[in-house]
Amino acid sequence: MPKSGKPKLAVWKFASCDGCQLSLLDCEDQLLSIAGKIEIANFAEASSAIVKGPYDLSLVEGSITTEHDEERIHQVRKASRFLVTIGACATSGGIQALRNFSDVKEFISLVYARPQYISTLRKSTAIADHVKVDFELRGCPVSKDQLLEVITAYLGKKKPNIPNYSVCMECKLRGVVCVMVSQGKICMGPVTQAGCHALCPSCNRGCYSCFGPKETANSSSLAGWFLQKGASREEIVRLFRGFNGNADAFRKESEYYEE
Amino acid sequence: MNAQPIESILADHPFFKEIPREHLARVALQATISRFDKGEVIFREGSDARNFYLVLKGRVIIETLLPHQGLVNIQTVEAGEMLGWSWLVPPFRYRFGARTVQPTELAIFNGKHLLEVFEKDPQLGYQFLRRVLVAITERLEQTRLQLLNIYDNPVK
Amino acid sequence: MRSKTIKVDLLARVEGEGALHVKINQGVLKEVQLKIFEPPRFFEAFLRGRDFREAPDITSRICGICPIAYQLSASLAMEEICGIKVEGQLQELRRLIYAGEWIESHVLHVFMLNAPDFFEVPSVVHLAQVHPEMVTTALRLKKLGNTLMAIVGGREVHPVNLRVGGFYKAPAKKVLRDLLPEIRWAREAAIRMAMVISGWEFREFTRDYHYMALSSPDTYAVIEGSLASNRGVDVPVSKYDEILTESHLAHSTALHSRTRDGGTCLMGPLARYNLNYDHLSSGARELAVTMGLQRTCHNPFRGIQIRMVEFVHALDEAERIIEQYEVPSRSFMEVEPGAGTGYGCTEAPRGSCYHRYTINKEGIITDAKIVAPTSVNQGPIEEDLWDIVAHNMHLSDDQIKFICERAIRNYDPCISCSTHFLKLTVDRE
Amino acid sequence: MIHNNLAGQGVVSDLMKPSLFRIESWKRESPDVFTMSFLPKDGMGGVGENPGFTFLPGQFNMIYIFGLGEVPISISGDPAPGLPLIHTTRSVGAVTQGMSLLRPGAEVGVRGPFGNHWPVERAWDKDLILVAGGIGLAPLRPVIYSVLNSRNKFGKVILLIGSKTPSEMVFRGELRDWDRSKLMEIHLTVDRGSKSWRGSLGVVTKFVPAISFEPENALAMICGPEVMMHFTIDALKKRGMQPEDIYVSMERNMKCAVGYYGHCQYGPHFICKNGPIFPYSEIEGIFREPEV
Amino acid sequence: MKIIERSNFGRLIELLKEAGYEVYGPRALDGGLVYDHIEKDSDLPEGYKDQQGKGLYRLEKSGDPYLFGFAVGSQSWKKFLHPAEQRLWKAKKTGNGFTLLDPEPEPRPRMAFIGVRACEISAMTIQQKVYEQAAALSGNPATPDAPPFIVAVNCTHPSNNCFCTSMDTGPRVRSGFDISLTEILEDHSHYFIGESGSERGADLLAQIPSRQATEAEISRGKAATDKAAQSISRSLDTHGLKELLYQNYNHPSWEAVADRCLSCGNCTMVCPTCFCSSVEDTIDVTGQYAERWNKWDSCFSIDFSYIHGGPVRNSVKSRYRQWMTHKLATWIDQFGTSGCVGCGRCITWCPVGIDITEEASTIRNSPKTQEP
Repeated sequence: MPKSGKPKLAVWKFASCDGCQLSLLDCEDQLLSIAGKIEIANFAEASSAIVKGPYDLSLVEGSITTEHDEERIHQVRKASRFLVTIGACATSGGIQALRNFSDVKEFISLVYARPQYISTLRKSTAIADHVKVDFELRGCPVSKDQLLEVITAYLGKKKPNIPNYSVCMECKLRGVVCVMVSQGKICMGPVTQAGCHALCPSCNRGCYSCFGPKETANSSSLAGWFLQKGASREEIVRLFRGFNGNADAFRKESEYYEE
Repeated sequence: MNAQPIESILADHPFFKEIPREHLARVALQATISRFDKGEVIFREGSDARNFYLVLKGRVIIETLLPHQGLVNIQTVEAGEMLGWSWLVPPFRYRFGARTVQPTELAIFNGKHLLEVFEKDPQLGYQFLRRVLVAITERLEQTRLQLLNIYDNPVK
Repeated sequence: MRSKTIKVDLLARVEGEGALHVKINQGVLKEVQLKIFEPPRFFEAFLRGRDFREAPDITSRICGICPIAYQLSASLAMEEICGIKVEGQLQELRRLIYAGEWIESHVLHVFMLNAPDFFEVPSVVHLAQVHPEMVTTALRLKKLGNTLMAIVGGREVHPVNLRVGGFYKAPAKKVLRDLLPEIRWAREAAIRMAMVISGWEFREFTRDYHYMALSSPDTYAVIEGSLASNRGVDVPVSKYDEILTESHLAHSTALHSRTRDGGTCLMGPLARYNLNYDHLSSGARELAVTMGLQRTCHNPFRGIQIRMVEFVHALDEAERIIEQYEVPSRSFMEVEPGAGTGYGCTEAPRGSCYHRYTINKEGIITDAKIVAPTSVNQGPIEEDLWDIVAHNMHLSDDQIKFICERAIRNYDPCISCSTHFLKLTVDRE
Repeated sequence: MIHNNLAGQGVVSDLMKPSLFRIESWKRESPDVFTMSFLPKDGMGGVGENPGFTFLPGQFNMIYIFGLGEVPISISGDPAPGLPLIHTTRSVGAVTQGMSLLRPGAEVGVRGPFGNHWPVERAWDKDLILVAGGIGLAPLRPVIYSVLNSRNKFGKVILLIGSKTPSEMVFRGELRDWDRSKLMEIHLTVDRGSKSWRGSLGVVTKFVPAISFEPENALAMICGPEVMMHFTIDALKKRGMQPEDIYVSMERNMKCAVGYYGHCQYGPHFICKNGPIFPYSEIEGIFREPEV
Repeated sequence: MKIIERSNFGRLIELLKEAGYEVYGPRALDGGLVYDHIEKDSDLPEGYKDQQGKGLYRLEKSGDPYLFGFAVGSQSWKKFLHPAEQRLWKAKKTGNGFTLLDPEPEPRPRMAFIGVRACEISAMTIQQKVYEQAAALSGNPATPDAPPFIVAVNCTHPSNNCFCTSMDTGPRVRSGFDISLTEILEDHSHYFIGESGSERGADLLAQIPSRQATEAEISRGKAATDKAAQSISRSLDTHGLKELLYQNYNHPSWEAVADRCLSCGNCTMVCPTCFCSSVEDTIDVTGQYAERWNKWDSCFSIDFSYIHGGPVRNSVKSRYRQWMTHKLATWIDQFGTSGCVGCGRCITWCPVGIDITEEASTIRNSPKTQEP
């Protein structure tokens, strides 16, 4: 910790949409309290003042998709005492990891007029595939309450209250009627980690797994059930190949149904 | 020296618990009782394995020589336990060394002689080897538990 | 004078990551480059093969700052293909959540990204030490925008409640009506803040811009209208590609969106204000007058004021919509896929966000094109920078750097959005 | 009649409210184990005249550290009346790590005592075998104090202790004193010795075959990791002890300590209220089942 | 017994409200039947029926005017009596320690439940036992709150998943209610046969316009529930079930069910008797304020059994086994009753349709006795 007594916070961005770091600025009620407890030392989106590292707490958004970023994440790790990845990109590779299932060269030529200028890795990968991560916060985007909890827990040296059980748990805690059982909607809730307070079911739609697989996600049982209920194999592939499609439990399932 | 006859000393040792009297008498003929001071070597790692021991009193440490670390203690063998079975299995050399850490009293049997006795009396040999096997099994179990590191702090 | 390079390696207080390189040789300005080093993410590529209903959720992930723009542009395009038109209360709800996005995004830009420049402090947290009241007010205003997004959309970033055809669930009347006092407070506060801002010093700088935005005869266009400009463009959104094309420019490694004749055009608040002033709410127009703004404004450094005008407009819109809101009988219109190509364009806080999709009869996307406003605005940004640097070469590097950064921030460029088509060069020595 | 259980407003809420205790002393036992003594903070806990803490050997408290959370910790002090509350614990999680940083004067929340206790009185006129693994000695220490307070009521008292290394052995000073007192027989063993360690090396069960006691008139109390208890039970049974005379201390996730939150279920038992101590005969059917 | 005409049913709700009760009852919301606040009888799901199967629920229009023509709601009354999330206390950091802050006085409504089924009253009684045992440990078994006013409705429309007859908990209520009703719909009449189960129930019943029931009407009421009982096809053989499960900790069927089980926790959340909860200690970002929360938890989550070093029940097999064995066997040792009331919710709301009765009979049909 620096002499000022306040730990230093850094926010890093890799391939992402900025939504997760925006969630920090979206903590309108607590932003100034946070700034009172922790020095915002390196957060380009919010401040042009860059304080030199090392940093006590680093929040890392985004996935690794370029050689340069592959190197940069190691520098970030070196400069960070406690490194937390925030969001689906950083924890599983994000939506851009859909490239992992295709030929990235073809992707480049589809999007770019001058493919030779594009330098990119074949895969989009999670931060933890490259460096040691001290805590992974899920979500596309992260829940700002959970983000606050992680920061608060860090400041208080406690374990954050971040459950890894299913979305169904939150759905029932909230009193929402299951959209899958009562309306036959496809829902990824049973294999998805909680954190959103069952947002989609509460909006009367099935969960599409922003938060990625729950602990011990039984993807094959759920996928089998979908199939039995009339979903096509292509649909199942798309379901498991979403914002966390590169997470192990989901990737294996989508590959199984793709064949 | 010991006023007690060897046979009754051996009879008190757990190794021979419930062994038929005639067997015990025959084995006792092979035993000598020996006292070791603290820190004496009983046998060295790699040396020819000649003897079978029962610890009567005291404590024996099993040790091995590791490059860079010197002698490392692995386990102790306490009063009531047996020591040394390498005379039973090729290449008939001690895999580890043994040394006393306290004044220790041992019953020592010559392995070759024991085998000769067993040849003549397979019943006795069977009784004896079964006990050795039980002891080895226990030792193996203990070693496994040691490996498990069960008291370790899980968060370290 | 020796040759020198002014570099800002990491642009601060913009969304996403970019850099600025200015090269001056013997006192002559040689190069101005706004570099984007956001890695490419290939949205248009992996949209192929996805179900058309997934486009709003997937494309919102292009940008966490203005997800509604993506969700609605995508939805409009899909609805066009499938031959439905969302109207009535559902359309009003779309306007309402868009107002929420404008409120949130404009406050973010005005107070958290741009205002620190006027006080030469690095961040809103530092600003809070100088002007605590302004910052707490700003945070409360921002929260209102987020609350609107959360009520209508489920959450602030990447809302889940929007779908092709409308909404998954219509919000209850009461929760919306409960917001009215806060909206009314917000308007008072916004006007108060706008007057404070008007007292700040604005750099004198004007150029003859080609403004482009959606325009409608009935309303300050956000999710409707045609693509119009002050130089005579007035075409339906489906003709977007005929007006604007992406091209490589010699001095830049990035793809720029340019008009057919190679010119640049400017999108966003300044363009909308200049093109659609008459459709601003009366309160917003009143504020513009009180702030001393004319019917037109050609100084991008006054963008912060224009955003306050739009901010009040968005609040007025929100109030109007909520006051007449009735829960619609159906929260969405049924959509059956039909093969074809469709176009959608809506006004993101930063300018027009354009989507084009082709889907097959199974509803699977076979082609997608997305142009974010920042790619269009890159042209005028670089031109502004040329102008500014050329006129201020007598200043120190640090001063030039500072002015350039401010000039870029005028546009509130959202680099995250841009990166799925902007070329990446990594040139950081 | 059906009551309204509203957990936050009823008795359960009261049960979940800690009383404030102040740390009186702090002592390091080993690199990650420490002992603290507590007294109730004035006006708290309704203790009044008697500042001590009444409990039975083997019981535990829920200790709350402000903001960090609450953990169950067995009481390791002397159960004689009028003495401060003593806990010995290891830093294994955020709460105990936070606790390890507290020093005299700091205040913590205490709920308890909870749980059942070692059947010390059943051991009267019998030999008593205490087997402790690692930090498992802490919950057995109150038994030792009880025994020492009325030593003549018991037969032989044999204490077997296993630990990872000599430096991780807790209560070393006291162990030495007890050993010298000759009031009990103590055998120590460690998994890994130090250069200077001249004691026994190996697991604690190794002593069981050789110690001398009357298995048919003895009581054993075991506290340590489950796997160590397994082997100790086997060894004691081999010596002829009956399952109902062997007591073990079980561990599960305890949240409320009153059997209301359900986490600590172990077969039909709630560890927090039916346990933590069980005669082996009561859990024999499930003890060896994995993941019960 | 009294006959209350359908047209006078609304009086019951009015009277409860006049007596100061917040009235709760079933409502058709979001595709399910939700126990929620009701103001008037038209809030009740008149003309609805439910279709239940394994992992399947459909609320449909029935075309007849029954007010209670369905089985049980998607979640139980547990949410009122044992709320999903509740703050237990707040504390503020002070000096070297902290001070518990007095809870702000929250107005606590007296609750009245309308449409409670027999199985649900059994569930309430079972949860009550859990609560009482915990309270007894405090040495202060104070009666917590005013008991809710219970208007039970005898079940005449059991679902495919109901097996209250196996658990001896229904379909007719026996006790634990203030008023019980049986809804009768005949050619031209629609009425309720009312009976009081408590003094306050009798008082209230007396105020509703009614007349004495005739013998014929009473037997019609009985016939309606008898018919319901006969229509229940699902069953769970409880004979020796506890011992059976105790002897089958290693039955291969646990592995088989684990292949399907999502360990999502739905069954425990909808179960009217599952009481497991968690304590969550929180602190605010300033580090000055702390709170303790009570929150439903589930033995299906991996962290449920966490002790330092790792969870005890890692495998889904062990988690399902824990739940089912607890529900049907260990519960009996703990509380003297089965933990299952046969409401069928766990079967309906399991996303992949796992059926507790089927799992139990699999083990019964191929028991694997293990050595003691």
